[in-house]
Amino acid sequence: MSAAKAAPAKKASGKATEAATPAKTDTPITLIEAITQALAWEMRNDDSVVVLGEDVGVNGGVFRATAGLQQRFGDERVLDTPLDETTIAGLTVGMAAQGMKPVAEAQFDGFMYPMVDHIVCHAVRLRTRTRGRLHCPMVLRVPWGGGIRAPEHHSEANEAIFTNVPGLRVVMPSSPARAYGLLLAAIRDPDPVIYFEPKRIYRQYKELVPDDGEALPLDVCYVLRDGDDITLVTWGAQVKETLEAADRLADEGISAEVIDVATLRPLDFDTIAESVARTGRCVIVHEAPKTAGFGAEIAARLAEESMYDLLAPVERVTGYDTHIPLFRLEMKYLPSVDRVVAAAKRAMAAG
Amino acid sequence: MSAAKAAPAKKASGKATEAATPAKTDTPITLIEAITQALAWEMRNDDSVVVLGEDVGVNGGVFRATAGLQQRFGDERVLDTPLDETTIAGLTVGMAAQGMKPVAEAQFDGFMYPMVDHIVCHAVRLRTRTRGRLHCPMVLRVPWGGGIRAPEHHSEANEAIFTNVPGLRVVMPSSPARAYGLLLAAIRDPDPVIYFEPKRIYRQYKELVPDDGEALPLDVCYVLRDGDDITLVTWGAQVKETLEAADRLADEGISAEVIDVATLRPLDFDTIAESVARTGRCVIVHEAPKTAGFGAEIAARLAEESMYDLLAPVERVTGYDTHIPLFRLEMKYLPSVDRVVAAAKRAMAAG
Amino acid sequence: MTVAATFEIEYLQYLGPDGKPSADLPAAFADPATLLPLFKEMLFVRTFDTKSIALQRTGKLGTYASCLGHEATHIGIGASMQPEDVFAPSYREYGAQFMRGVHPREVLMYWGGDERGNDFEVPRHDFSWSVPISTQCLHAAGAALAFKLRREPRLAVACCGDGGSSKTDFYAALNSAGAYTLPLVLCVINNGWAISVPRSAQTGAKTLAQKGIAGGLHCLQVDGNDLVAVMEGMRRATERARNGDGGTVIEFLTYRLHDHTTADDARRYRSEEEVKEAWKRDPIPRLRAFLAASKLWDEKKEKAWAEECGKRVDAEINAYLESKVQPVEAMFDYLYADPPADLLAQRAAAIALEKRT
Amino acid sequence: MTVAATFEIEYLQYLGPDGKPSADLPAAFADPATLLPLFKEMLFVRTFDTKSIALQRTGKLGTYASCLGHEATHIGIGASMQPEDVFAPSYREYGAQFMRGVHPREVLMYWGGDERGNDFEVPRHDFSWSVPISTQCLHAAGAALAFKLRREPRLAVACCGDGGSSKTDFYAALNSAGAYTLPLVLCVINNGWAISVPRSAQTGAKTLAQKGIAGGLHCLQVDGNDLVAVMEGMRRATERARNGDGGTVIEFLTYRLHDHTTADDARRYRSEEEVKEAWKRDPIPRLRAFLAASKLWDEKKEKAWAEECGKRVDAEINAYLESKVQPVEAMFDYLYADPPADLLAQRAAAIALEKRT
Ligand SMILES: Cc1ncc(C[n+]2csc(CCOP(=O)(O)OP(=O)(O)O)c2C)c(N)n1
Ligand SMILES: Cc1ncc(C[n+]2csc(CCOP(=O)(O)OP(=O)(O)O)c2C)c(N)n1
Ligand SMILES: [Mg+2]
Ligand SMILES: [Mg+2]
Repeated sequence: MSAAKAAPAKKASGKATEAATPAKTDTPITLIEAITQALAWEMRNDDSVVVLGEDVGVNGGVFRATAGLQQRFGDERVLDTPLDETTIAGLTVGMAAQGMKPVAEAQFDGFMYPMVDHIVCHAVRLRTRTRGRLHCPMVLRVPWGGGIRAPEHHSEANEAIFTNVPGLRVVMPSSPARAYGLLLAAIRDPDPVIYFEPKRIYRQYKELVPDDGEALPLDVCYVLRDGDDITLVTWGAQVKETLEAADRLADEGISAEVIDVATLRPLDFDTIAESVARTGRCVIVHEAPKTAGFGAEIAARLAEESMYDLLAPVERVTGYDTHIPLFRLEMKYLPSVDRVVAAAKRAMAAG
Repeated sequence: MSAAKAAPAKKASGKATEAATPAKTDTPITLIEAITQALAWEMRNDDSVVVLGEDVGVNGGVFRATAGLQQRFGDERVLDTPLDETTIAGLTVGMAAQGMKPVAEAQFDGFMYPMVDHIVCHAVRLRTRTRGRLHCPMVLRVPWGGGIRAPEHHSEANEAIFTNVPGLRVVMPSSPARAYGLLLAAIRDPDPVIYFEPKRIYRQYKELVPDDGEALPLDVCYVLRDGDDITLVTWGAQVKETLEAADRLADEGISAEVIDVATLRPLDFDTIAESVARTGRCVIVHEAPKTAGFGAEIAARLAEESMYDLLAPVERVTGYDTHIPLFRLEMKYLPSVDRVVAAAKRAMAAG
Repeated sequence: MTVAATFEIEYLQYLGPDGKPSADLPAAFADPATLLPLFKEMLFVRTFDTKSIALQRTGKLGTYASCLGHEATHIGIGASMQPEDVFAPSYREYGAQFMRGVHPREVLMYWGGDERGNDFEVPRHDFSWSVPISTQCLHAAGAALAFKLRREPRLAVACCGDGGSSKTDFYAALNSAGAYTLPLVLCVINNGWAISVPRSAQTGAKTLAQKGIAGGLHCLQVDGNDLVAVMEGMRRATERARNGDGGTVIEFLTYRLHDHTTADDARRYRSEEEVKEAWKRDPIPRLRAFLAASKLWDEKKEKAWAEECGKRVDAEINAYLESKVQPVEAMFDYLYADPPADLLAQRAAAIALEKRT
Repeated sequence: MTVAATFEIEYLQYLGPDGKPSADLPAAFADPATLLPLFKEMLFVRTFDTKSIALQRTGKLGTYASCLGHEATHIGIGASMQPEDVFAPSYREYGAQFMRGVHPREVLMYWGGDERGNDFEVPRHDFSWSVPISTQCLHAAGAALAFKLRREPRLAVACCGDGGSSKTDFYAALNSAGAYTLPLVLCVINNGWAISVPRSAQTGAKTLAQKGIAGGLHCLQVDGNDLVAVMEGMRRATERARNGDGGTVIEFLTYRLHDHTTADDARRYRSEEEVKEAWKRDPIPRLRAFLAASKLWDEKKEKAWAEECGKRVDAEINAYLESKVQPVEAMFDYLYADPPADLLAQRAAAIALEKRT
C-alpha cells in the first residue's frame, strides 16, 4: 500500500461507463455538488442504487446533496423515509442484504446514534455471520462536524464511535474531487461504508471534477503538501486549518507535510509512517474530542512502529474533551490555525 | 492524582452508614456477588436508588446480579422493563433527571447499542445543556466481554464506543473488592457512569469484601503488582491473563508491573506514566479489537508525554480487528498469556 | 367471527373555523371569559414569533423554528398543566413554555447559540428543548415513572410532531406508559409536515391518535386550532393521568403556517393553495370571532394588547441582545459535578489561549 | 360524539384443544389429508428439539433455545411461504426454517458455536438467526421494500416474540410497512413469556395484534396451537401482501413449554400449574386427535414416523458432531470482500501463532 499524491492515479472501476454523458469538465463545483454528481452518476449506471433518508426527495436534502435526484430518477429511486433513524438504518440493511445498493442519509451527525445498533450488530456482520452467503453493500452518508452556526446536535465529530468497529469502512473526503471519487468507491464497495461529509467545507471552494465515473481507492491517505520538517496529519474540515497552518509555518521557514487521512478505516498508516520517517515530527489535528479520538490510533501506531523515527513527542491538536458548545462559543472549541502552528513549533523545538 | 495500590485507602462516602447491618466480613464472595452486595447496600441507604432492566426482578438477572433484590426491596425498587433497550435508556435518563438514581442493566454488551443515543445525546449533556439546572445521576451496568461460550452478541468488548464521549465515566472492575467499591462510587456519582462487568471473571475467585459501604475513587488506576522491567497495562477480564503473564515473565527473570486501569474515562494516566518512567517499556493488553481500541489512547499518551522515557516501542496485545467469533473459535480471538508474554519479551529485546 | 378487541377514536371540536360553536361547549367554558387570558397569550406568542423571525432575518439570531399557527395547541397544553408537573417540549412549543414561566429571552438565548437559554429561571424541573426528535417523550415517561414510584401527584406531558410520531422513541414512550400505567400525556402536534415530508408519507395510520392503541393507552384526536377542544382534550387526559388511569395519546390537528425553520424554504415542497386554505383555519381569528361575539373583545382591546405585547417582546429581545457571550471556560464548567484533572488542564489551557489572542 | 376511526381485531380458531372443530374449517382444509404432512413435520421438529436439549445437557451443544410447544405456529408459518419469499427468523423458529429447506445440522452448528450454521445451503436468501431481538423485523421490511421497488412478486415474513413486540425495531417495522404499503407479514409469536417477564408486563395493550393499528396495518389474532388457524391467518396475510394490499401483524397465541433456553430455569419465575394448564393446549395432541378422528393417523403410523424422525435427527446430529472446527483464519476471511492489508497481516500472525502452539 502506498501513498497517493494529491491527484492520484485513479483506479478504473464502475460499470456501464459507456452510458456516461459527456463530462462537463469546464465548470468547477463545490464538495457538495461533487457528492450530488457522484450520486447521479452511479444511479444512472447502476439500477440497484437507491437513495433514502429524511427530506432527500422533493426537497433534495436539507443541504441539497440530493437536489434534483428524485425529479430525475423518480420516487422509487429516491425515497423519503418516515422520521426515524432506526428505520432508515434497518431498512437499509435489509435492502442491501437483498441485492440493492442503498445510499442512506443521516440528516445530521447528531441524529445518527440510533443507527449504531443496525450498523454494528448487522451491517458489518452479515458477511462474516453467514460465511459470505449474505453481505451488505450499503453507504451511510453523514453531514459531519461543527462551525456552521447550527443548532444543538448539528455539529458533531463522532467518527470515533465507528473506528473500532470491524467490517466497516469509514471515509471522510475533504475536497470536491475526493468527495466524488470516494463516494463512487463507497457505493461500489460490497461492504458497508460510512461516508462522513465535512459540512463546514461543503461550499468552501470549487474545483474541476470531471464526471467520468472514476472511483478513488478506499484505503489511501493523500499527501496534500510535501514537506521535510514536520508531518501534519488530519481529515475532514480541519484540512483547511491545517493547510493554512502549513502556510504560516512556511513563512517561518518550517516545511510542513500535510496528509489528509481521507479513509480512517482501514488506515493507510504506511503513508504516515513514510512521512514521519523523513520528518521525525508529527502533529495530528482533528475536530473530535481528544481522548480516544481517532488521533489516538495514529499516535499509537507511531509509538509502536515509528518510535525510532520520532525526534519529538507526538502532538494532538483537537477539540476539547467537552461537547461542542452552542454556536456563540463553537469556534473556540474547534482547533484553530494558531493552535496547530503552536503545536508544530513545540514539536520543532523539542528533541 | 496518584496511583492507588491494590488495596488502596478508601474514600469515606455514602450516606446513612448508621443504617448498615454488620458487615459479614467472614465469607469471601465473587465479583458478581460483590455487585449484588453493593446494589443492596446502596438501595438500603438511599431510597432514590432503583434498579431496572430486563429480567432483573423475580429472576434476579440472567447472571443473578440482582438476585434477591426485588424480594427484599419490592417491585417499586427493582423494575422489570419491557423488552427494549431504547426504553431502558430513555426511562433511565428521565428518572435521573427528576431526582432518582436509576441503576439500569443492559442484559449483555451486544444489546446496548440502542442505548447509545440516549447516553450520548442526553445523559451526558443534561448538565452542560442546562448549565447545571438538570443532571443525570445514572449508572448503566453492562456484562461485558467474551470467553463464556455464549451465543452470538453475548461476548463483546465495546468500550471504545464510549471512551470518546465527553461527560461520561467508564468503569470496569476486575476484582470483587473493586467491583463493590467502584459500583458504590458509580451510583453515588452525580453524573452518568457506564459500569462494565467482565462476565468471564464473574465467578473466577472469591475474596473478602467487607460490606461497609465504602466507595473507591472513580479516577485511579490500580497497581496490582510491582515491577521494574516492564509495565503491563490492562483492564477487565484480561487482568487474569496479564497477571499470569507477569508470573511467567518472573520465572524468566523479568519483573513486570501490572496496572489495572479500572476507570477508563477519566484515565489516570499519571499512574501509567510513573510506571513507564521507571520501566521504560509498556505492553497494553485488551480484549477489544486493536484499531482505535482504548489501548490506542494509552499508547498515544505515552507517545505524547512519555516519549523520552520509552526504551522500546509500545506494544498492544488485543483482540484482532474482527468480530469475536462464535465460541468454537473465540479463545483464539482473545489475547492469551502466550501473546502477552511474547510481546513483553519483544519489548525487553528492543532498544 | 370472534372479535378479540374493538377500538374507537373520538374527535373533538367545539369552535368551527368561523368561530361559531360547532358543539355544546364543555362546562368549564360556560363563561367564555375564562378563555380571554388564554387568547391574549396566543396573541403574545404570535407577536413573539413574528419578531423572532425578523430578528433571525437581520442576522441577530440563529436558525429559529416558528410556531405560527400552533398557538391554540401550545397555549392549551401549557394552560392545562400544574406547576409541579413536568413538561418535555420538542423545540417550538414556546406558548406552552411561556404558560409555565419560561422567559421569551431564554428561547432567544437558545436559538442564539447560548446554553443559558436552557437554564430556565422557572420552571426548574422541566426538560429543556430536545432537538433529537421525540427522544424527550421517553424522558417524560421516565419522569412519570419517577412520580408514580414516589407516589407524587404529578404528571408528565411531552410533545412531538406528526413526523415525531414515527420515531421509535415515541413508540417506546407509549409502550412503557401502557406497561407501567404512567401519568403521561403524549401530545402529537400534527401540523401536516415534517420539514418536506407530508403526514401521509409518515405512516399508513388513518389518525396519529390511534398509535396509542398499540400501547393500550387512551386515544383522542382534537382540532388543534380550536382552543376549547385543546383544553377539553387535555382536561380529559390529565384527569385520567391524575386518577391513576394511565397515559393518553392526543393528536392535535393544526398546520405549520411558516417554513419549517428559518433555514427552510417550504415553497420547494408544498403548494400555495394548501397554505392559503390552512390560513382559513388559523386559530387566532377563530377565537377572536368567538370572543367578539361574546362581547369580550374588540378592536380597541386588540390594539392596546398588541402594543403591550410588542413592548414586552422588545424588552425580552433587548435582554437577549445585551447578554454577554459566556467566557471560554463555560464549555468546561458544566460537564461534570466533579471535573477530572485532565479536563481542568484543558480548561486552563483554553483560558490561557484566550488571554493570548 | 364525532368518531374519527374504529377498529376491530378478529380472532381465529378452528380446532379446539381437544382436536374437535370449534368452527367450520376453511375451504383449503376441506380434505383433512392436506394437514397430514404438516403434522408429520410438527412431530419431526419435536424430535429434533428433544434431542437437541439432550445434546446440550451432555455438553455437546452450547446454549440452545427450545421450540417446545410452538410447533403449529412455526410449521404453519413456514408452510405458508413461497421459496422465493424471504424469511427473517428470530432464534427458535426451526420448524419454519425446516419447511424452507434449512438443515437441522445447520441449527446445531449455530448453537454449537460455528458460523457455518448460518450458511444455509437452502434458502440462500433468507436472513439468518437474529439474536438482537426484533431487529430482523426491520430487515424484513427492507427486503419487502426491495421487492416492491423491483416489482418482484415476493414477500417478507418476520417473526418476533411477545417480548419482541415491545422492541422499537418492531414498531419501526410496522410503521414503515404502513408508510410504504409493503408486502410484509409480522408474526408475533406470543408464548406468554420473555424469559422471566410475563406478557402482561410488556404492554398495556389487550392484544399484541392491535399494535398493527399504529401503522395502519391489517391485524389478526390466531390460536397459535391450532395449525388450521395458523394456516388460515397466514393465508390471509400473505394474500393481502401479494395483492399489494400491504402488511399484517398476526399474533399467534401459544406457550413456551420449555425453559427460555437451556441456560434458564423457568421454575424461578412461573408456576407449575400454569405450565400444566398450558400442556393441555399442546398443538400436537390436538392435531393428532383431529387426524385420528379423520382416520388419517394411528398409533402404528405414529410409531413408524417417530422412528424415522429419530433416525433423521440422529444423522443430522452426527453430521454436526463430526464437523471439524474452522481454521483460525476463518475469523478473518469473511469480514470484507476485499480485506485491508493490516487485517491480512493480523491473519498471517494468527496462523503463525497457531502453528507454533
Ligand atoms: C432524530 C432527528 N432526526 C432528524 C432531525 C431533523 N429534523 C428536525 S425537525 C424535523 C422534522 C420534524 O417534523 P415533526 O415531527 O412533524 O415536527 P414539526 O417540525 O413539524 O413541528 C427533522 C427531520 C432531528 N431533529 N432529529
Ligand atoms: C436486544 C436484545 N435484548 C435482550 C436480549 C436477551 N434476550 C434474549 S431472548 C429474550 C426474551 C425474548 O422474549 P420473546 O420476545 O417473548 O421471545 P421468546 O424467547 O419468548 O420466543 C431476551 C430478553 C436479546 N437477545 N436482544
Ligand atoms: Mg410536523
Ligand atoms: Mg415470548
